Amino acid sequence: MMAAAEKVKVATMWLSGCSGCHMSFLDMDELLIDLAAKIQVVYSPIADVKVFPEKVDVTLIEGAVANDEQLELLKQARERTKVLISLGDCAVTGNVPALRNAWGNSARLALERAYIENADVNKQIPTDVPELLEKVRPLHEVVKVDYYIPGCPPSAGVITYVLTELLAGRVPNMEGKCKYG
Amino acid sequence: MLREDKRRELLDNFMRKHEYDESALLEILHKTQEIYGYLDNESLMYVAQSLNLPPSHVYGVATFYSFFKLKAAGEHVVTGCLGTACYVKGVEEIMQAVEREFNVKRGESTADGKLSLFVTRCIGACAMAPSVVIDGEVMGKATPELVINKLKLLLGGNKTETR
Amino acid sequence: MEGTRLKLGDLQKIAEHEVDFERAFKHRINVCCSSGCVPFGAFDVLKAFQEAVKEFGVEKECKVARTGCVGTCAVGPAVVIEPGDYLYQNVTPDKVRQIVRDHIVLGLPVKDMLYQNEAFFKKQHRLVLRNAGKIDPTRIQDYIAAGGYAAIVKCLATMTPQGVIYEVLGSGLRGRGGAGFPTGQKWSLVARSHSSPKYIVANLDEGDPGVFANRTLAEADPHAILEGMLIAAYAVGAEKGYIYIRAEYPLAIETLQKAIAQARAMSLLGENVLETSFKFDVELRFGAGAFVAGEETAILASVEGRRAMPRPRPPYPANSGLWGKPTLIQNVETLANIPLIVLNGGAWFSKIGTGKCTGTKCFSLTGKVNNPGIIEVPMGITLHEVVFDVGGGVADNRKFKAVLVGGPSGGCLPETLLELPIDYDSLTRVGAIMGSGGIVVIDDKSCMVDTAKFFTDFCIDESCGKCTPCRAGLAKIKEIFEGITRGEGNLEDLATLEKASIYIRDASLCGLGQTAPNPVITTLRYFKDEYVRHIVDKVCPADRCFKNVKEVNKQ
Amino acid sequence: MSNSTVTLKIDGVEITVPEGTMILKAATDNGIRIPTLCALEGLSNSGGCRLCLVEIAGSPKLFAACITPVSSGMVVTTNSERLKEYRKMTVQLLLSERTHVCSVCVANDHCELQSLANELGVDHVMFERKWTDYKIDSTHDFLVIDRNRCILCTRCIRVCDEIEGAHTLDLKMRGKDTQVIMDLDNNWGVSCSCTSCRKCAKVCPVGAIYVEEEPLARTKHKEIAEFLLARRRR
Repeated sequence: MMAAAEKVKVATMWLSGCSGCHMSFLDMDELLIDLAAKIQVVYSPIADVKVFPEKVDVTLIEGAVANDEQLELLKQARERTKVLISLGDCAVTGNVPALRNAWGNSARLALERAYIENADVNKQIPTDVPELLEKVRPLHEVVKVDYYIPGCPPSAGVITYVLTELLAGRVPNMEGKCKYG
Repeated sequence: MLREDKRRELLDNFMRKHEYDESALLEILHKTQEIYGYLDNESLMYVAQSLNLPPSHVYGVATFYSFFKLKAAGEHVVTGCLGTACYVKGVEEIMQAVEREFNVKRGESTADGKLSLFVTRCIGACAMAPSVVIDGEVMGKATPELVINKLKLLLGGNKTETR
Repeated sequence: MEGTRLKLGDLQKIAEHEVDFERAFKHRINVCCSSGCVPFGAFDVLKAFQEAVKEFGVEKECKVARTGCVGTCAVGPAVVIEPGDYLYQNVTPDKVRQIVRDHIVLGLPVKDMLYQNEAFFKKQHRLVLRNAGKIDPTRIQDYIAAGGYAAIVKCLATMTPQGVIYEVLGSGLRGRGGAGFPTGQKWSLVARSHSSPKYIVANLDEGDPGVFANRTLAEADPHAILEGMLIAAYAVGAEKGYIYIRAEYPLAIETLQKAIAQARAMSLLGENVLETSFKFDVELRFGAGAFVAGEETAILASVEGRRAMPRPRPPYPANSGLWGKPTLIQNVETLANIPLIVLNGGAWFSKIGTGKCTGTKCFSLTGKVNNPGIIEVPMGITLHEVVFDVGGGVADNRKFKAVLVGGPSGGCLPETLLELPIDYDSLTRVGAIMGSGGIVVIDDKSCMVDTAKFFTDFCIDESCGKCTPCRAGLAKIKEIFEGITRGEGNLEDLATLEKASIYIRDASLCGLGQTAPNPVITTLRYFKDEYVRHIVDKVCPADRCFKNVKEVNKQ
Repeated sequence: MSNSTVTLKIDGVEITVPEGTMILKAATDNGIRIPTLCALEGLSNSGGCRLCLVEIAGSPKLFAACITPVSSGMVVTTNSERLKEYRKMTVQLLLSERTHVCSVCVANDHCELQSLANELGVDHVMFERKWTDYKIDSTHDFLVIDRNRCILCTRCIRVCDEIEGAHTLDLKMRGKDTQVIMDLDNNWGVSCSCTSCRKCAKVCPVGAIYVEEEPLARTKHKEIAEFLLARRRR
C-alpha cells in the first residue's frame, strides 16, 4: 500500500479520558519497535508538537468530547486526517465522563461539584478554562469516525490488531474483539 | 362524597358480583376508580388481597392502562384529544393555550388543585375535531378561545361559591 | 313482549307485528343520538320533536325514533325523515317546529336545512351499517322487524355448524380488524380444535386515533354484533363470548348492555337459545386505554385481567386462547357481516367488492376533507373516489397532499397513488395497511415530517415495552426526528431512519411494532424531498417545524 | 408426552429432536449457537428480546427461536447477513436505551449484554445514547436494583413468580417507561412478599440486580431455575 520509504503518518489525541488508552498503546512493548519502522508519530500527547499537522494518515483519539476546545480539536483532526479511529470506551461511548449527561444542567452541576462542593480553599468556578459542553459526546456523534476500538482500556493486542490490519490495507473484523469496559 | 365504609361496601358488592374472579381485574379497577376518583395504594392493596393476586401484578395492570389514574385529579378536568383527526385540526394549539393560560402541564394539576389537564388518544369524536373533554362533556370543533372561556367560567364560578 | 321466552318460530311473528305497527305511521323521524351528535344536543332535538308532533297534533302519524348514526358526523345533530330519506343537518331544538310544520304538516321539506352533499351517499354500499340511522338501537323489536335474528333462526333450524362455516368460507370474508385473515379459515381452525370450552372475543377496542366506525356500529346496531357472535358460536362450538370494548365509549357500552339484557330476556342469549339445546352468553369486558390491546394476543391478556402484552404466535388463539382454550377473535365489523352471509348465502356476498377482497369496508373519513364521517364502501373502490366523491374533496379549497390509510401505523400515500383500489393486498403493496379503517386526508398546510413524527409518538406511547425493536427502536426514531425538526439533522440521518424502520418492521413481536414504522417508511419513500428540505435548507415547506426553535432563539 | 420425533435442518445440519421442541433448544443441543438474552432454561419463554430471531425457509417473517416449535422438514437459518445485522441493531438499542457503562458496572466481565456486544462485533452504537437517572434502590438488606442497567428481559420476574412462587416482582408502566417493581412499587426494603431468596440476582443477565458486596462471579448462577425444577421433578 505505502512505498517503503514513506512512513505512515500517525497522530494520537487525548480528549476527556484518563490516558489509560495511551498507556495501553504503549503496552504493545517490543511490537512498538516493529511499528516504529512503519509509522511516524506526527502529533501526540507523548510528542511535543503544538499544532495538529496537515495530511495525517491515521489518527487515534482517546477520550470523549466534553468541552468546546476539544470539539474544535476534534473537528480539526478530522479535517486533516484520512482515517480517524475512536480509541477506548470514552471515545466510543462517552463512558465515565458522560455519566453527568444523566442530569439536566450537567455542565454547571459538574463544575459546582468539582470547584465548590469539593474544594477546601478558593471556592470558585474558574473562568479561564474551556467551556464545558452541555452533553459529553462520543466522537462519532460529532464527526465521522472510520474505526472503533472499544475497551476501558482496549488491550494492547486489539490496538495492535487494528493497526496491523489497517497498515496491511485490510478492514479489521471486530467480532469477538470489542470488549467494552 | 360517600363515607369510607359505604364506598368499601360498594366495592365489595361489585367484587362479589364478579365472584372475586381475577380476570375481572380491569372491571374492578374501573369500579374502584369510579368510587374513589383514582387508585391509591390502599385500594390497590385491598383489591389485590380480595382477588388473591400479587400486589405487583395489580400495580402493573393499573399503570399499564392509561385510563387508570394513580393520583387524584383536580376539581375540574380538561382532557385534550390527541387523536389523528384532532391533531391534524390543531388540538395542539389548544393544549398549549390552556397550559399557558392556567400555568398547568399536561398530565398534571394546577397548584391549587382546581384544574387538571390530561391528554387522551382519540375519544372517537373525530368528525368534530378538534375535541376537548371538559368535566366529562365533549366539546367538538373546539378553539383555544372557546376552551379557555369555558374553563374560566367553571373556575370563576367555583371561586364565587367558595367565597 | 319482552321477557317472554321465545321459540324459533316466534321471531317471524314479532317481525310481522312490528312491521304492521310501523305501517300505521305515515312518517318516521329518525334523530341520530350517537356520540357524534349527542354533544351537539341530539337528545334535546329528540325531545323537541316529540313535543312538536304533539303540538301540531300529528303524533299519531309520526313516529319519532332515537336512532344510530347516518355517517355525516360533521353536521350533527342529523335527523332523517322517512319516507324519502330527507336528511336534515345541524338541527337545533329551535329549528324543530319549522321542520315539523313545513315538512310533516304542509308536506314541504325545508330545503336550506337539508344535507346537500348527495355524493356522500352515492358511492357507499351499506351492509354492516345496514340499520344504522334507521332503527332504534335500544329496541330489539326494531332490529327483529328489520330482519334481525332471522339468520340465527335459520342456522338453528336448518343449518349444521359445518354448513355455516361453508357459507362463510364461500363468502370470501376477511377479518376487518386489519390483518385480513380469511374469516372462514379461522372458524374452521377453532371448530376443529378439540378442547373445550371454546370462547369468542369480539374486538371493539378501537384504539386507532381517528377511527370510530366500530363505535358507530355498536351505537347504531348492537344486535347485529350479538347475532354475528351467536352464529359464530354456533359454527365453532363456543359457549361464552366477550365483547372487549373501550371504556372511552360510554354510549356504546350502555347500548350494548341494554341489547344484551334484551336478548337474554327473549332467550336469544343464555342457556337453550330459542328453546334449542344451543347455549351461548355474552359478557362485556372494558378496555382501559391501550392501543396494543387490539392485537389478537394482547386482547386475550386483557380479557384475562392482565397487562395487554402480546405474546408470540404460535400457539395461535384458535388452539390456545383465553385460559389456554380455543378462542375465536373477531372484529365486530366482521361479525356484523355474518347474519347477511347466512341469510343471503356466501355466493351472494362474494359478488360484492373484488374477487380477492369481497364485501365492503367501513372507514372513518377524517382530516381536511369536506364530508368527514363514517362511510361504508365496497372493496376495490379507489382512494380518489373516497376522498373526492364520497369525501367531497379537500376542505377549505386547499390542495391535496397525502392520504393516510390505516391509522397511526398506516401509510401516507401521495397524489400519484390516488387511483389505487382499496383492498388488503394493494394497500400492503404500497406500504399502507387496511388497519381498522382510518382514512385521514392531509392538505398542503401539513408537514409530512411532522406528521410521521406525530404517528411515531403515538406508537411510542402505545408500545407495550415487551420487545426491544418497538420499545427502544421507536424511541430512537423519535430522537432522530426531533433532531431534524430542530434543524440539527444531517442527510445520514435519513439512512439511519430507514435502516431502523425496516429493522423494527421485521424484528418486532406483534403487529403494532411491525406496522409502527409505516408512516416513516412511506413518507421517506414518497415525500423524501420534504425531509431533505428540512435538513439542507432548514425549511419546513408547511411552516410547522422549527417554530419552537425560532421562538427560543428570539428569547 | 408423545414420543414422536421431528427432523429438520438448521444451518444445513440435519437434526432430529422430539416433537414440540423449540428451535432454540434443538439448535443448542446440537452445538449450534443462537444468541439469546431473555430466554432461560427452566423459565417460561417471553420472546421479547428478539436476539434469537431466525429465518425459516418459505416465510418472509422472522421467528424467535426460543418460542417457535420445530416442525418436520423445516429449514432454519440462524446466521444470515440480515440476522447478524439485526442482532447488532438489537444490542445497540439495548446499549443506548439506558445507562450502560461497563467500566464502572458491577457486572463488568460477567455481563451477558457486554459479551454479546463483543461476540457480535458491536464496536459502536449508531444511536445517541440515553443517560437515565433512575434512583438506585438499595433499601433491602443485601439486594440492590439499579434500573439504569435493566434491559427488561423479565428473567427476574419470571424466576420470582415461577420458581420462588412469591411474585414480588412485576412490571409497571409500559413502553419505554416500563420498570421492574416490587409489590406496589415499594422500596425493596419494605417489601411484604419478598423472601430474599436472591434468585433474581442469580439470573439477571446484566448488573441491574446484584448482591451488595458480593462478587458477581459468585452471585450469578443462571442455571438455578433449571436446577430447582429438576429437583422438584424427582
